[in-house]
Amino acid sequence: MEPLLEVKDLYVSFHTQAGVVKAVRGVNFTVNKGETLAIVGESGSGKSVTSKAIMQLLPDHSASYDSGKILFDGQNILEISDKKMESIRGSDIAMVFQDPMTALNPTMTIGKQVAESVMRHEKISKKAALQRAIEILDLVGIPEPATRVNQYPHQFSGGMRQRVVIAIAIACNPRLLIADEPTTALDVTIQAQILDLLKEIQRKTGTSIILITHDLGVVANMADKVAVMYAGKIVEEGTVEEVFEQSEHPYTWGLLKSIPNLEANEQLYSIPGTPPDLLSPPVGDAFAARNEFAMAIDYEVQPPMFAVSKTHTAATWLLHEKAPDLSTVIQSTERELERTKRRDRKDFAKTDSIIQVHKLKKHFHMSGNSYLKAVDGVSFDIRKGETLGLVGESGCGKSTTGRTIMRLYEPTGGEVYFNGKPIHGDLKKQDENRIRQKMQMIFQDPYASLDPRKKVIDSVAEGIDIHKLAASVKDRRDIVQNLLEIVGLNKGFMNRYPHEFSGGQRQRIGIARALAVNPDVIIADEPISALDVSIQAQVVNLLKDLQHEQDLTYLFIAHDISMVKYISDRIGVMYLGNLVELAPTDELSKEPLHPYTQALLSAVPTPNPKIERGRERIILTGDLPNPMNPPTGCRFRTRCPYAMEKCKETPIWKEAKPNHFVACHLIE
Amino acid sequence: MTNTNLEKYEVKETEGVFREDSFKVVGAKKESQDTIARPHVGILKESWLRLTKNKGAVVSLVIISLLVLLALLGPYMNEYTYEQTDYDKAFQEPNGEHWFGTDKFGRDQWTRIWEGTRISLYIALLASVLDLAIGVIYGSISALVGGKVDNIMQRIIEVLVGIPNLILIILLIMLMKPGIFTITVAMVITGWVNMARLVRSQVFKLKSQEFILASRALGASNGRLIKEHFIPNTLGLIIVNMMFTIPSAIFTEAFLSFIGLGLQEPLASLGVLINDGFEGMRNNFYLLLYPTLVIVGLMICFNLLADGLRDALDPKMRK
Amino acid sequence: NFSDSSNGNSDSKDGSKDEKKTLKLSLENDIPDLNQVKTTDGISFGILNNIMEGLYRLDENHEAVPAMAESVEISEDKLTYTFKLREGVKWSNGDPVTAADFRYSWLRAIHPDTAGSYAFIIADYVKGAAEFVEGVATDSEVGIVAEDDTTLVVTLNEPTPYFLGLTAFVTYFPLNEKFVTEAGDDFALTTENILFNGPFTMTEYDQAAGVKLVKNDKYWDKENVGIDEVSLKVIKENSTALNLYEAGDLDRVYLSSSDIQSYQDDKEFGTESKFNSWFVQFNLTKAPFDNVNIRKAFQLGYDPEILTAQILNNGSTPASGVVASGMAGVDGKLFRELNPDLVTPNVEKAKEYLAAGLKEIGGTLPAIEILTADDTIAKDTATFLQSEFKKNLGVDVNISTKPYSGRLQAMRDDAYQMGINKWGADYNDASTYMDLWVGTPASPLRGHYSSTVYNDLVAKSKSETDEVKRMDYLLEAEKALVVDDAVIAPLYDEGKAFLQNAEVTNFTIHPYGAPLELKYIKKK
Amino acid sequence: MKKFLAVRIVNILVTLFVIATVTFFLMKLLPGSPFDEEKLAGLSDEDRMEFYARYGLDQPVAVQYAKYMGNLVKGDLGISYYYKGQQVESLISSRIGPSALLGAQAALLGVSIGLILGMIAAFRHNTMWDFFTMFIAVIGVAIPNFVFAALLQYYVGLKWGILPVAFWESYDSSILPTIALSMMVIALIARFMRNEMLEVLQQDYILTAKSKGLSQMNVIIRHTLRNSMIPIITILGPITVSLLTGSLVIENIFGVPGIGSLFVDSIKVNDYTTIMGLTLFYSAFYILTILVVDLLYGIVDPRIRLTGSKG
Ligand SMILES: Nc1ncnc2c1ncn2[C@@H]1O[C@H](COP(=O)(O)OP(=O)(O)OP(=O)(O)O)[C@@H](O)[C@H]1O
Ligand SMILES: Nc1ncnc2c1ncn2[C@@H]1O[C@H](COP(=O)(O)OP(=O)(O)OP(=O)(O)O)[C@@H](O)[C@H]1O
Ligand SMILES: [Mg+2]
Ligand SMILES: [Mg+2]
Repeated sequence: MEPLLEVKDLYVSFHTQAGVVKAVRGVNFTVNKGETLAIVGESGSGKSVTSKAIMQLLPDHSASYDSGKILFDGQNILEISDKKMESIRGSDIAMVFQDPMTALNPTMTIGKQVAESVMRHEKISKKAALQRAIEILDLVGIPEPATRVNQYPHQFSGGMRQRVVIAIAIACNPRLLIADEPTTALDVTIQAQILDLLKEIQRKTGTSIILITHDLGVVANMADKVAVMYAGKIVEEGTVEEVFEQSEHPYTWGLLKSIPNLEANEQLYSIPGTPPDLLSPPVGDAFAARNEFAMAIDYEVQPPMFAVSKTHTAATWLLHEKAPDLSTVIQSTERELERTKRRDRKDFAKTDSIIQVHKLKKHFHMSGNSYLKAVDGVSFDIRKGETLGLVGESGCGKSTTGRTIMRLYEPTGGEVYFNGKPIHGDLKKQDENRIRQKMQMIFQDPYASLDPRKKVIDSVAEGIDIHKLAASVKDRRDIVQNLLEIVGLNKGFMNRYPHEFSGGQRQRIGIARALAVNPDVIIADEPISALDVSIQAQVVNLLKDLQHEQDLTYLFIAHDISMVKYISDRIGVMYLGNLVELAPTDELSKEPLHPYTQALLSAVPTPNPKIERGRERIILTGDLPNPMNPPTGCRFRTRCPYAMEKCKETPIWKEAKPNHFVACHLIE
Repeated sequence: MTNTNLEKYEVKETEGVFREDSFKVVGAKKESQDTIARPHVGILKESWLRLTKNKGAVVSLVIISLLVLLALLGPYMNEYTYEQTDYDKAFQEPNGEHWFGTDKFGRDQWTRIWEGTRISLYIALLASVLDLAIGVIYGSISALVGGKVDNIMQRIIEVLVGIPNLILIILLIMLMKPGIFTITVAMVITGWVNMARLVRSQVFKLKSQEFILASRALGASNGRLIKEHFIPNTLGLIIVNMMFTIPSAIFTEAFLSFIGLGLQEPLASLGVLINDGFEGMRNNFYLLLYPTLVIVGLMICFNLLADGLRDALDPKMRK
Repeated sequence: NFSDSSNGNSDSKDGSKDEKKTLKLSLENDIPDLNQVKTTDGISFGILNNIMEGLYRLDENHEAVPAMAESVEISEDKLTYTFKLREGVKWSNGDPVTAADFRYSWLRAIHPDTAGSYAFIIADYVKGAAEFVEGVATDSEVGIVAEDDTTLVVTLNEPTPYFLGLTAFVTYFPLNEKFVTEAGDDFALTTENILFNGPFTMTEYDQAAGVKLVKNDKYWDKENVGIDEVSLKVIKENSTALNLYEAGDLDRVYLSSSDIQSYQDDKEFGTESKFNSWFVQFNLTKAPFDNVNIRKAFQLGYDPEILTAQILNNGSTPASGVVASGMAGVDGKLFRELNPDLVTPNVEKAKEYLAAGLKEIGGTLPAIEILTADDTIAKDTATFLQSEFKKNLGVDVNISTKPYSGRLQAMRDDAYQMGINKWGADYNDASTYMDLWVGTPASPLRGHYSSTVYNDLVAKSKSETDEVKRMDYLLEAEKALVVDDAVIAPLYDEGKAFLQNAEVTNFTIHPYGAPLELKYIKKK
Repeated sequence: MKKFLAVRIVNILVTLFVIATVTFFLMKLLPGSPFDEEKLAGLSDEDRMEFYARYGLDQPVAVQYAKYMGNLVKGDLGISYYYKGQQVESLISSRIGPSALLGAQAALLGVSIGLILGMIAAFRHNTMWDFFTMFIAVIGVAIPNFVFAALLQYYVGLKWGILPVAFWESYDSSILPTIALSMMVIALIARFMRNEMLEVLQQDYILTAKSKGLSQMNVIIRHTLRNSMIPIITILGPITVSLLTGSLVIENIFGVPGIGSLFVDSIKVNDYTTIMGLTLFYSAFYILTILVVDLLYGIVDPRIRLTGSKG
């Protein structure tokens, strides 16, 4: 196989006021033609920075390439002219950026944004380029692409935007596609579509793909090779099977161990400690401080890459010939490793509800007389101390439901009660204030939800300031420090600004902010989507512990069904503004009643390459119908494999079994 | 396990790298990374630190301080006072006795210019304060509350702009004595309108952003939103706009003085001196040149400083 | 919409013999109105004076000489004037100019429906006119009779020795009734809607841009009109006019005081003066100027010579009384020659007066403010006075600047202590000034001055038929006003400095009435 | 959209009505009258009132107001007191031409140069380019435009003889005043553009644009321009109004028969009808510009939606 891209000993650092952040510290990898390399690793380990370095898109004024080479087709990208680089971008190397919400120009039509790239590299007419754009959009599964090309990004849901970003990247059949968390924002069904699409493209055009993701299931599904990054270095590289089954680096072990087991009922494992601050990376192995098998040398000398096989390398002194045989060591630490038994799921059926939502509606006024019915008559209650999971396709109204409960949107109709008292409509100032402290929200888009001009300490402490929870400046700082530690961030991050963080780090800042006011209820909108599994586990454990200690109640909105299943006591499934099924977690996973729920569950990828390769799943055809003009009757009927004549009537919300609600004509 | 080193990543096994106990498992270290990398400094102090790294801004700050000092002390640096006339010495080019020459009354320009700078600096300060105290607040509230309130507030601005200023100003002369105070009142009436509209447009843009929602969710009041989020995020624009309000206020003052509302002879501001100098620019160019130089100097420094400030307050701009 | 007039420059370049003689002048402001009965401003007057003509016209020496009229007979009691019109005088449309045209125009000027603010200049003199204005008399009762096409008989209230000069004034110009009625509301708004009988006709007219005049070939005296074409363009900015002059685009330009210095020795430099007297009006009812000694102190406490020579430097001449120095007196002597040196600056005496006055008012002066308009000359004058009072009398005076109408209003509202004021003569006789202070009742605008002695003198001058005696009364009146009562403090007679193309000669600016006179100009 | 426009038009009419009313009463408080008061000074108070009566100015202000508004509804702005006999409508329309031409040219020139300078400064942030551009921008506001005008006139017109010194005779006459007028616009636009561009350049979608391989130029033109436009449009509104309605000083300096000095003059001479006419003209123009600006917001940034009353 011919190498297409070789990254050799790449060092990248950021010059910030506090000092030099050494984000990438000697990264080496090779991507061959037609191959998919997955990069996984700690959030903040330098995955995005590395990929931006390949694109030469790091901010000029603060980033510096300290040493190393990036050879693309034998040509060192770091040395070629701007002009040359421009012609490589888009046509030879294309990239899908991590954050789809901000990656599209808000004032340019989708069609133009896609066509632009085609026009730049293929020198074809505007009209032809637009035609191509429509084809590509169709390819990535945007419904009615011919009309959609004239719309603007804000008229697209998050998932659709993600697909547009992918469309832009693949528009010119690049030889290398770098996809930075391409499916993080997507629900599992669409994720499955996208991954299939990428594979399809690869098969047709022989594109090489660098896939950055924290979802090991996706890795198992897609990748040929995996590189594991930690603290700016690649610590292990090998074929999927090698990494998943014979991993050598303790960090990889930790990662794999952190994956929630769909069936298991125990506390999630997470790697203890916090990742190192890259301002002053440790001298030896960066992972040493969190590595229970660390040896003295790990604190002194950086380990080299040891070859395990032709394709498998790992950077850990454990592979040195003088290293002790781990089997003995593992024995001695067995006790520590042993996973604590998870608490049993409580039966919340009899508990009082803390939040009651009754026929909640939120319609957004569009132009003229048209309304977008984002939430259209949703009723459920959340009981004290429970976790209610909310899942559903992107754009189905999960966030809107959460936000309307939070009083961030004025409901169009329906009622919301908190502890039995209505909290919809006008409230007295003090009541409002009280609710604001009692109910908190973790926002879906971590970057956008942080004021770019505020330091982390001030963002996190905002609630503390508002509700005057800190006695002194020092007190305030201590609280923030403590919170950062809780969410697995370095205390030193306190004085940094949001743009200086990686996606996952930002998400944790958002969590810390919500926790700061000691709320009773937290509406967590995708709180862990951008985190690597270990930190996901850490956060989930944290949420669980807090719930246990403080009797917290969660509304947990997420795409990642396995995580939702793990954390939730009950799960609600939404489709196009309606709740279609609501049941206790175990019941739902064992016996999903609604066809949509069934499809959703089947699409969840598992972090096992062997299973993933051969798996069949129910792939829903078509896209989410236009929420401005939803189908009559059962809204799912346009995509339902079992749709029948009767489905043209609106199904009623009924309790099919005790505590198991569903709205489907199939269930009588 | 086959522990073979790849040639590519060869370790130099030099003497001393490995010790006896190098490969003894010692386990994780809990406290090893608990260092706070960046000392906590207040946002103001940090911005100040960043500002001082900007050469242009520092030089500007020094020059502004110098000009302010001259405005305070300049008039006392020679024996003339600003109103002292000497008809035999009218229209003297700058010389050893009159450093900036004399005007048609034989008054010492040096003294008059620094006296005038003092007044113009006051006007600049006033304009900035108005911009900030009324314009920014008005604009933010209008955009933030939105709906009917916004509608009414915008109509009020339209009415204020629509009524001819000059009429109001002449009426003011009738009502009160001309002077600094009257100028102040005249400027209060409409001096802040542009700022209000600009801030409003910006706040509209920011209003629906996620981080504002996040702050709302935490229970932030409108006042807090304005103070903590809208103003900091609009600051670039505010500063840029102020760089226009200031000179235009200085010249508005000159115009007001010219039609008798403002300063009364023999007091003069820089704007008035420039107006006067303009009349004689063909033959006594120095009368126009020096006050213009002072004002241009001041404005360039203000701008460099403001740019520095803007960058210093924008965390993304920093090096 | 650019006016498509060709540039005047090209004509002068190809020096062919019978080339048109053109003159390029500027106007300092817009032309508000060419409707002669309503207009009030100097610019409109100046244009009208050259496109129309009254019974008399002022000559190069500002004396009234017969124009539309060939001759006049004045009755013994000096109350009846019988004008004989010139044969064959014509409007620009070919119609003859008749006595009826004058009657129509004059009646129109005083008719309540059509009159403007200059109605008084007819109504004050012509018999029955005031009653006509009030509406109590019909037009047949007014002393204006057109006996035939060429004979106009005018009856006056009082002997008015300067009446012939008045007939040269714009308000006294004729109008053709038929034409005016046809033009209706559009009268005098465009070149087509106005008839000419003066030395020039107007071919272009734009209020904001200016006018173009062309020699009138129907004019009775066209042989003596030296210029074929005149353009008058609105240029409000002094420095622009100067640039244009230097570029050869103007033949004459007024200089602002700061430019005078450097052109003073040019041969193109000149000055002209107007019957425009500047003076300080004291308010006799406001402390401290209710005290005559203090008024005198302030009157003597500065030297206007310094002001005119050092600061204004524009041809203005220091004044020693209120009547403009160039104003006619009697027997070929000027008024000022008969009444010289009413006020001569004297700091010592001023201090004495001040001391005396202070004693009388009990020791201290209240805060004093001097009211002035907002134009440069007025402001400079105020600044000068302020510094002189400080220097010479040790008195601090504040300046209060107001816009034109604001100053006037403040004075009318009695809200001033002393104000810088000016008066421009409408005709060449001292009574144009002396009438102002005949306060019955006393006017705050005139400092509440009301003196029986003064009023008596002025009244006597009105009915006196003997010229010398009449003049004596007026001379006495000025003395009473300025010296005895010190109601005003004289400043200067306004002058203007200009540069003028050396090829242009006989340029005449009348010091009163309608200033601009193009008829006599010659150009090489 | 239709509803939005309808609501706005009603709003505009109400605002204009308020402006007209307030201005009318304030104007009546101005000292003096539209006549040559110095000449009228000789008259007794009684005679003066009689004189005013000929123009209906003796009546109570409220009655005058009612009459004026009555005529206004019929579209009659009345006859000027100063430019006697002139209908105010025709007075304005005869003067607006040159001002509008100059204003439009200056706006065009100023905006295009300003945009270019602003972009250069942003792209070459903290370099000599940036400094030079901002220096020009500062000069543009710190030196009053009449000084520029005078210098241009003196050198370009008189000394070098390239263009006419003044007068309004051919197209050439409009060049110098246009340049003088545009200085301020250049300065403003350049400053605001630079600021906005710096902001926009940090956005993620700029990275996306770059990742398509677009050249710097294309990134600027296609992606940053439109996104930087909101503040530019906001300030452009008032600028256009003040440019198109003429600049007193520049018109005076270049002898342009425009509308600039009319406003100031009419207030000075208490030309009531002209004041009112110009006020209404000016404010209607201003308010319409703001409406256009608001509509432009929606066009420039599709996220900003127009609604009737809710924001
Ligand atoms: N502009 C910047 N200035 C300073 N530090 C930065 C900047 N961008 C990234 N970093 C730092 O560089 C490190 C690597 O960031 P990067 O975005 O590559 O992480 P990542 O591996 O993509 O993480 P995630 O999975 O959370 O997205 C992080 O510690 C981050 O704080
Ligand atoms: N402020 C808004 N104005 C107009 N439409 C909106 C607004 N917010 C959300 N929507 C629309 O409402 C629908 C539901 O959006 P919502 O954000 O609740 O979806 P979601 O279930 O959270 O999706 P995702 O998983 O992609 O976050 C979408 O079609 C979206 O386009
Ligand atoms: Mg990343
Ligand atoms: Mg969402």
